[in-house]
Amino acid sequence: MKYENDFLLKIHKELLEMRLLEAKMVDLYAESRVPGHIHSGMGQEAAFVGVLATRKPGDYFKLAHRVVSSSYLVGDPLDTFFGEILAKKTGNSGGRGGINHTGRLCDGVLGMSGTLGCDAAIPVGAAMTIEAEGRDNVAFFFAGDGATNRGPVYEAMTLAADWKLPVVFVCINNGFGISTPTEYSSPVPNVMADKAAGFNMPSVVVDGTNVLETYEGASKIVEGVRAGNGPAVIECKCYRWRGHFEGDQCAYRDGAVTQMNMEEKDCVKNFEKDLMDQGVLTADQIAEMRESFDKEMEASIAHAEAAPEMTADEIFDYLYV
Amino acid sequence: MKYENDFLLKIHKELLEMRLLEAKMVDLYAESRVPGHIHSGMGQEAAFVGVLATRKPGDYFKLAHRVVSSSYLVGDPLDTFFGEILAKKTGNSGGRGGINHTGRLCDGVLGMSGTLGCDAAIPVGAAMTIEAEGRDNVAFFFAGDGATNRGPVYEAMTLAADWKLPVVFVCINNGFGISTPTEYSSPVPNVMADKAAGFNMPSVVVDGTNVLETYEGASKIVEGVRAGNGPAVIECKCYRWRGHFEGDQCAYRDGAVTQMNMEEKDCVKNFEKDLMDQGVLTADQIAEMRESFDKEMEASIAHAEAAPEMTADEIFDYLYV
Amino acid sequence: MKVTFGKAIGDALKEEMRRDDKVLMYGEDVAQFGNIFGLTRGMLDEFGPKRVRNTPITETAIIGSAIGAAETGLRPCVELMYSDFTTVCFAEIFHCVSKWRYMHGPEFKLPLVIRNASGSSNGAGAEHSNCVESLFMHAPGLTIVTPSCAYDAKGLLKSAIRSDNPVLFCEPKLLYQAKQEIPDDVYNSDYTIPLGLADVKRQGTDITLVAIGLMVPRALEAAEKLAAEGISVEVIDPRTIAPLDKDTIYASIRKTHRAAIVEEGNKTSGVGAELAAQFQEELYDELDGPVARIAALDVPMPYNIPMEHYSVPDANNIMETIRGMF
Amino acid sequence: MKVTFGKAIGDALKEEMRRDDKVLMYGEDVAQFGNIFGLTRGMLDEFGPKRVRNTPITETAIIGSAIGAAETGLRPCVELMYSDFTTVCFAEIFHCVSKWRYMHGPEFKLPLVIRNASGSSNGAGAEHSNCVESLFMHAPGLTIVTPSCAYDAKGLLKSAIRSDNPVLFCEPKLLYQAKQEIPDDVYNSDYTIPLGLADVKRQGTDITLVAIGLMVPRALEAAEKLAAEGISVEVIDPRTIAPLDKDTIYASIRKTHRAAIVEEGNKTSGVGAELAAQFQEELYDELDGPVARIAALDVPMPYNIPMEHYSVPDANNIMETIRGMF
Ligand SMILES: Cc1ncc(C[n+]2csc(CCOP(=O)(O)OP(=O)(O)O)c2C)c(N)n1
Ligand SMILES: Cc1ncc(C[n+]2csc(CCOP(=O)(O)OP(=O)(O)O)c2C)c(N)n1
Ligand SMILES: [Mg+2]
Ligand SMILES: [Mg+2]
Repeated sequence: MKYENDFLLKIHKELLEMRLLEAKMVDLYAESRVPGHIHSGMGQEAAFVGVLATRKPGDYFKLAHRVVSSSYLVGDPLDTFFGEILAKKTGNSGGRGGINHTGRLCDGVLGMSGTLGCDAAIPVGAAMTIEAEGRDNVAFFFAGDGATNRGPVYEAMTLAADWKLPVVFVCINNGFGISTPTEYSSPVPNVMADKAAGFNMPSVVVDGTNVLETYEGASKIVEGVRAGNGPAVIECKCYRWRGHFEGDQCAYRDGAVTQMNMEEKDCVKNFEKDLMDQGVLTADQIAEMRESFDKEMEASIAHAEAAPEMTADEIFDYLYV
Repeated sequence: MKYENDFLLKIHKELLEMRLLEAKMVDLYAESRVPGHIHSGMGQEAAFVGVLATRKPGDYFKLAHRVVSSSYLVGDPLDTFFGEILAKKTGNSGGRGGINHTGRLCDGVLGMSGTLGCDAAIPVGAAMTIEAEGRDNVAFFFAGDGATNRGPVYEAMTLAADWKLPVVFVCINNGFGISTPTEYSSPVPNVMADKAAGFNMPSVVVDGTNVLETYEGASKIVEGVRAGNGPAVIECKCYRWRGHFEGDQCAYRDGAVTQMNMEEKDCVKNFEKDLMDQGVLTADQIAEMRESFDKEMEASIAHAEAAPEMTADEIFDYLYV
Repeated sequence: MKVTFGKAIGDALKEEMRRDDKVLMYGEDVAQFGNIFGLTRGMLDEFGPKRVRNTPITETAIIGSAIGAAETGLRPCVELMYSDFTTVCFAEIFHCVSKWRYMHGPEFKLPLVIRNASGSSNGAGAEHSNCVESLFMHAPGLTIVTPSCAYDAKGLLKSAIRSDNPVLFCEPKLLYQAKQEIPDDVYNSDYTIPLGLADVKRQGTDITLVAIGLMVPRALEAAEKLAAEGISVEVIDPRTIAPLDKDTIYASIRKTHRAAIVEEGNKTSGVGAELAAQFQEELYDELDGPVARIAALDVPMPYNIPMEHYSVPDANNIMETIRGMF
Repeated sequence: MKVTFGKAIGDALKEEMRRDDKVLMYGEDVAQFGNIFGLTRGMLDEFGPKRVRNTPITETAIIGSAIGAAETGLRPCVELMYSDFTTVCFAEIFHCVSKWRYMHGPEFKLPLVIRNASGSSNGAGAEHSNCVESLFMHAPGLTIVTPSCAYDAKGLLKSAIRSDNPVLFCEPKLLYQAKQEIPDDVYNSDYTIPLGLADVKRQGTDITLVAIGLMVPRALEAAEKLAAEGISVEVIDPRTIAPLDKDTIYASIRKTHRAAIVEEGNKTSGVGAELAAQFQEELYDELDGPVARIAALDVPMPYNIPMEHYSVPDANNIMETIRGMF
């Protein structure tokens, strides 16, 4: 392989930890410990890890309701992460916003809107700050194939392109928006990439379950954006393993296809196999990592469980500065 | 020429009458007889006449704030046209809506929103009716280069494409949205046509000041839409002769370019020259037509002037059925 | 039979689509999935893919196309999933749906219905818990309906679909599972409930409590308990928020001389603001005290469930306010 | 010097951009054209194309980018041209701008201003004549400002730009040409007017008239005439609509024992609905009669100019209502 072991191990650690986080959220939800809904991103981790392997300090991130553990990837500590999921005062917003509105400015996480697409131009604004400060950073926009159909996404693309701002538009095309297949909702197979040229943007389509392919495709694109060539599009093809929300029986799709994707396109398992084949990692090491991260998560969950919740007298806090 | 004289004369009549109507509105406005604003479409008539020469009974039209005399083209009688401009009870909506909201269902004119783009999906809905009734009609959408940047336009294109509905999206690219040049506001030169492929639609770009070129380009596109191939895009390039609204001094653009466009790309004059060169029309006939249409217009204006205005006791009429 | 609020809505849709083949239904995930709350299950099979359609996530196109379809002869009943999403097609509803007829002339009719699931629900958070009635009350021309029980939901939705005026139909989502006993023959009788008619849900003599949607059962619970304390509460469900049935409500206030409004949405500029302003403006001499507003606290809906519950009125909040009025 | 309302706004923008290079200004046609009302002329030359920018017609991106810019360190002052266009980026303002901080945590600050030209103007019609304050009062978290004169407009806009909370800044467009005499040294003194502070525009003893924006000069005219009839009207301009300066207004009502609100927007669910509801709820015993609402008729704004004028309150309408209160 053409990569340093350190890099590969870092990527693997990120992939594995995101997987474990996504799985843990499902468990927590099943135990009725999580308010609202969670949208499990199992199977889609490589899209985030691969694209975000191009990040550097000072970059900004507009993440999405799926895969929420991407906020951990870019710096959110487990304590605040689980604090927010469990709606505790130790969460990012103290349990006010919830896991589908994770923001953490100190990591560059810009926040997200539960109304899909309404946050599309937020990275465009962050890119204005980058430009004003003359940095070579970029602002990442992440959204699903479904959300990408919303008008504000095109308005954001237009503004970013008109002003040649350093925005990387990433579409995570997992084949579905709730029950609606992408083939139905989108007139073109690559929802965002096939439209990029119409906004004068370069684009790349990658297999979002292959972390290195994703990284390579993203690298070229992100490099151009960092160099000041204006915004660009990355589209990551993957498959949504679980239902849209927990409880969704997925009666609208062929279980065999899901099964096939889970078996053959498991971004963690496949990458681990490659690394083991090449002697970069052993099965024991992986088992150890899993165990140790599980302990970390459990400790953070325990920390969150023990943390206080906001109280009635605090309900108006932070509404205004 | 490959066209029958009748066809050429019909096209010419439409072109000329629209020009005279656009000019008349400017005069009326200058005399402070028109509420609100008018947006003169002088110089852009061929785009409408050329595209709409493909129309047939049962088609629907979502027109725009410019060129408003297009509603006359598809059937609005001069009496209701001027009645509405002058805010009289004889107008389409009795002076309630105004000339920038012209609708006339009996002609297929679906109405328009003063909030640009908010009416983008209205022809999509009309196309659902066409589909439900199994007709081979189409619904035309007209908007400017500026309005086309709005998100709802892309949502409408997506829905129309997903459902393969007979909608013809026409962008009248006149180089400006108020003071903002299209090169600035749009990352691609053909605002809508360059994006058509991203919505799986065929497209054509025509010189919208050449009525026959426009007609020919539009014919092929509209034929496909009528045949059930799904929506498509026509982009008509032209130039906005006058200010955005009357009173606009156009300090933001080069007067010499405007002058050049008015002299060299006058769709009426150029077409008349061709017709005269080919002996289809004489200068005298044209002068006569002008005079006679002017009389018609003056009669309708007089009729409108004499008509009553809505009164206070009628102010709530027609809000509900 | 025991009927849930959710089933009543599904049945109204089906009955109207059977009755009139101009009626069609579309929105996100309403076809195979049968809507995210399961309300429209089975409809795709019965009515086929042209009359029951999934849309992409394109709310402005859902509303815009409904206008175009309605004015040309169809009767679309569209769904926006969460009421909060009315805000992404706000101009389309506020400017176009509401005012289209007035602005374009009497030839124009807009027989369309916009269904949406409204209010809070167990941690759905600030963008999936709003009540939007009061926003659209500010747009002249729209009919706004919020039912509070299965019987009303069915009859009102059928009327909404038959109306030639556009209707915003808000469904309190915490009510979807609520059951009501309705005699079979009544339920299946193709009954409708006229738009613009309030319903006195409980007779009382001491105070008129106007309750909306989810607040109606809570108001009834509070009224029951207050009766034991000697306060007789008349609970009125306007059902149609706009235009409001002033006759029924005002007759009640003339009898009780006291009034309160309880709603699930934020207090400031909520439905209660308009109603309280109207009551005191038009019935000042009939009132023995201020018109009280009981509503959600003016915060974005917290994700934290105890705080969510705290911010929305319950029977205790209602009782407390009403006790304070005597 | 005589200063127009429009010039005051332009000067406030310029002064703040000179003072703080984090401030930037963008919107449709604000650069070369200097905004469709000429308010921002000359600013492109002075501040250059990075700080004074035209946008394409992409209102959601104007607001969304302002959020992103504001939270990362800039201080955007954006323009939506007509207040009506807040409806095309309604979710972005209602859900994101207003609630972003609450939902994301105290680290988040949104120092951004959304300017918009509000109200009627000679046949602009149903989609270019709206007042939107009351819609956004329903969104907790937003500061809403509507000035009524040049002096206030300048001082309030400067405060809005300096605020770390997001501000919706509504400019009644019929006031742009209105002139006010302001001493040069005062005008040029870098004064600001605190947000959240009402101004008593005229002292009076018989009734408190809360007037907003364009209605302030009309209220003053009515008050002048009513004085001759023996009715002493105290005219209060809240200036900041949310959060409201209850102290000033309530002190006045405690003195006059009568209250009315006059606004340019539609009556139903307008600003007056909330204010009337509040006044009677919180000051019932101080009031000698109902709180009156004077507002536009509940119709889409007619294009016909006499009907437009008829639908918006003028001094006569105000006088008539107030006379009826005694
Ligand atoms: C404007 C808006 N419309 C609808 C929804 C409801 N909704 C939440 S997630 C979702 C599907 C999103 O699909 P996609 O963008 O592909 O993301 P995925 O869930 O597949 O990761 C929908 C329709 C919403 N939140 N916002
Ligand atoms: C949503 C919205 N934003 C802004 C405006 C103000 N406005 C009216 S016309 C116009 C320019 C439109 O340009 P274009 O679509 O190219 O049409 P043209 O006037 O050139 O015919 C603008 C910005 C509006 N009416 N609606
Ligand atoms: Mg998806
Ligand atoms: Mg143009």
